[in-house]
Amino acid sequence: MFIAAMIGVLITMLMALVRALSGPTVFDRILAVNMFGTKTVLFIAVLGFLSGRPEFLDLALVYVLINFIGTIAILKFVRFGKVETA
Amino acid sequence: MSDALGLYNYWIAIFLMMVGFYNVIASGNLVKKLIGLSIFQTSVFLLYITMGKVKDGTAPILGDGYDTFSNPLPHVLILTAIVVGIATTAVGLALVVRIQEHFGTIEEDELIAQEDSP
Amino acid sequence: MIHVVDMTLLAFLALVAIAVTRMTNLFATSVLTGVYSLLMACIFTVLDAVDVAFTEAAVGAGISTVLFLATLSLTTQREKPQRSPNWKALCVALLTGGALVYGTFDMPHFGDPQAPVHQHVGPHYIGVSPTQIGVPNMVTSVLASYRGYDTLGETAVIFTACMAVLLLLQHEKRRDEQSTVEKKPDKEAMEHAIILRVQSKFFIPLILLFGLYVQFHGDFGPGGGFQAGVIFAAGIILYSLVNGLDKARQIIPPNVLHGLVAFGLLLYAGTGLASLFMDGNFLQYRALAEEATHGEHIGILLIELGVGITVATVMTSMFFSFSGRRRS
Amino acid sequence: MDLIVYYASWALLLCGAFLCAIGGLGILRLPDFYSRQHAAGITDTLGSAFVLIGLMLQSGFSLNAAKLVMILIFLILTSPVATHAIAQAARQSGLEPKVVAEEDEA
Repeated sequence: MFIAAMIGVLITMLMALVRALSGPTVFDRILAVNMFGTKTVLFIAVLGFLSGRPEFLDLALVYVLINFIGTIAILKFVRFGKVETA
Repeated sequence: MSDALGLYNYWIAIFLMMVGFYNVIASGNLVKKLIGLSIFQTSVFLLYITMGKVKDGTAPILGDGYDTFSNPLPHVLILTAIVVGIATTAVGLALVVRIQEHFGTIEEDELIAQEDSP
Repeated sequence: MIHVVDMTLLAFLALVAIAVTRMTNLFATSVLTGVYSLLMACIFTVLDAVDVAFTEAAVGAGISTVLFLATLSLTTQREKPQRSPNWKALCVALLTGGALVYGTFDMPHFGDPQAPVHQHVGPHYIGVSPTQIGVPNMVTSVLASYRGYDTLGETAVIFTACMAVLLLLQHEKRRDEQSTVEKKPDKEAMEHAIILRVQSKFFIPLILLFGLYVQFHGDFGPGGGFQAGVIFAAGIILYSLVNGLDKARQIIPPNVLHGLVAFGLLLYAGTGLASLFMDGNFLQYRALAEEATHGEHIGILLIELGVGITVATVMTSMFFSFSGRRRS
Repeated sequence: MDLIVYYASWALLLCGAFLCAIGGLGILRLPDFYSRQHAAGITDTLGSAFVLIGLMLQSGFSLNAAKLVMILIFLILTSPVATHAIAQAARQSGLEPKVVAEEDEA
């Protein structure tokens, strides 16, 4: 069962990754990166149960925090750094 | 599975190392060089952590019912190396900012051209 | 199963690395390095290195991305396109890589418990740490106690790097001087993003609280001074992203910040000296209390606190000095 | 009772994984940025919540479950705000949604 969830998460990660790599606009990339970040949170949570030691969920919390801060930083830069959006 | 591909992790580490290395020597942009350098750095981290893994082991934190642990020593080395790595990268980035302010460019060839023709 | 997950993630990692190399848009490249770090952190978790994954996620995806972006906003966003791949460099990289791959054929296989790495100090630490130090997290006990000298050195390196960044970016050309000329009130603050501002009011205290948890729970689970420091710094960075740099500088004046950078390192070294005066060796914490493990506990707590303070303030002041600089 | 909880967590995990995969497909296949946001929304809130609640049922009443609740709260606090901020930034930078079919039919 955890294996099924893990496969789902990995496939989603791959698809988000492809979108992040291919663009085409900057915002697509940011959206995909943000989504990728949430999927890593799920990945860590499921991995803990899959490997039989689910004590390390603190890690997933850090991922949520950092992912959010990263996205906000990128957006701030887009707004004030005069990024070419294409 | 693990026997046939027992060296896979090392190969990926080497591949990443070479990608970083290529970026450092081939790219003319100083920021790109630093990105290459940080890829190189993380590949070394990956190599160390891979070596520390023990089959059927678990994270080196005591708990009920766990008696095989991965080697904590590489973890300690890499843990501090990551933080030191970002600190040194920041120094590099600060230098890049100053170079931009002084020369108006961070492309290597343009910098060399400026140096040659005063 | 874990092997398959490991391999999939490594393949993703290689994909991202190639994409980073091929892109000339430096902004997109910096964004992708964030993904790269998250992936790397996932792999570290798969390989049982939870503490390392903690640090890599916080440092790589958080602080590192922010610093790269800050640099880009001060320099340029596009790399000069190259006509073709640099064949000479490619050849050198391929040759070196080939030699290294040839070298791996003699390496012990992945996860081999008989590998030379697992024969000497590692098992010793695993064996004696629970009774000698009495801290469940072996990474903490090795980091803070057995290899306390190393960690002191690393903290000193971070301190030095912070000094270098401050020296390079602090003087002249600061934004303060410019802002007196063209005073746009809080142009940097995200005034219009109301949802974000309200949410960050809830969220930043949670981040700081979580930072404290990571700091003091580091003996028992993944965490410790390095990770907590970075999380704390991330909270402060979020505040200054949302409310503007000037407001953040009002809350933590640079003088206090720079003082704390030194204080953390001094706390670490001071703990070492204290154990020296209490009939122990330098950084031999067991001298700090009657009972050996109790002394170790006090020592580890103090030096982790020192590390945490230094790392948090170093990261914050680095961020302040990067984003406080005006674009030339 | 245990059996019900077991099957419920089964179902939730599978649903969550399925929703995540759907969202992933959406972000890959949908035509423009604004429509892709819908796909991202599914995975970030509903998909994640299903997977996390499924894991909560698995771990029972314990510290792990509490941590999972925290993760869920954090995700619900951050992810919609981040998506909203991205959309806002895109709108303000002048990115236009792709509108094709309407004009043909009208």
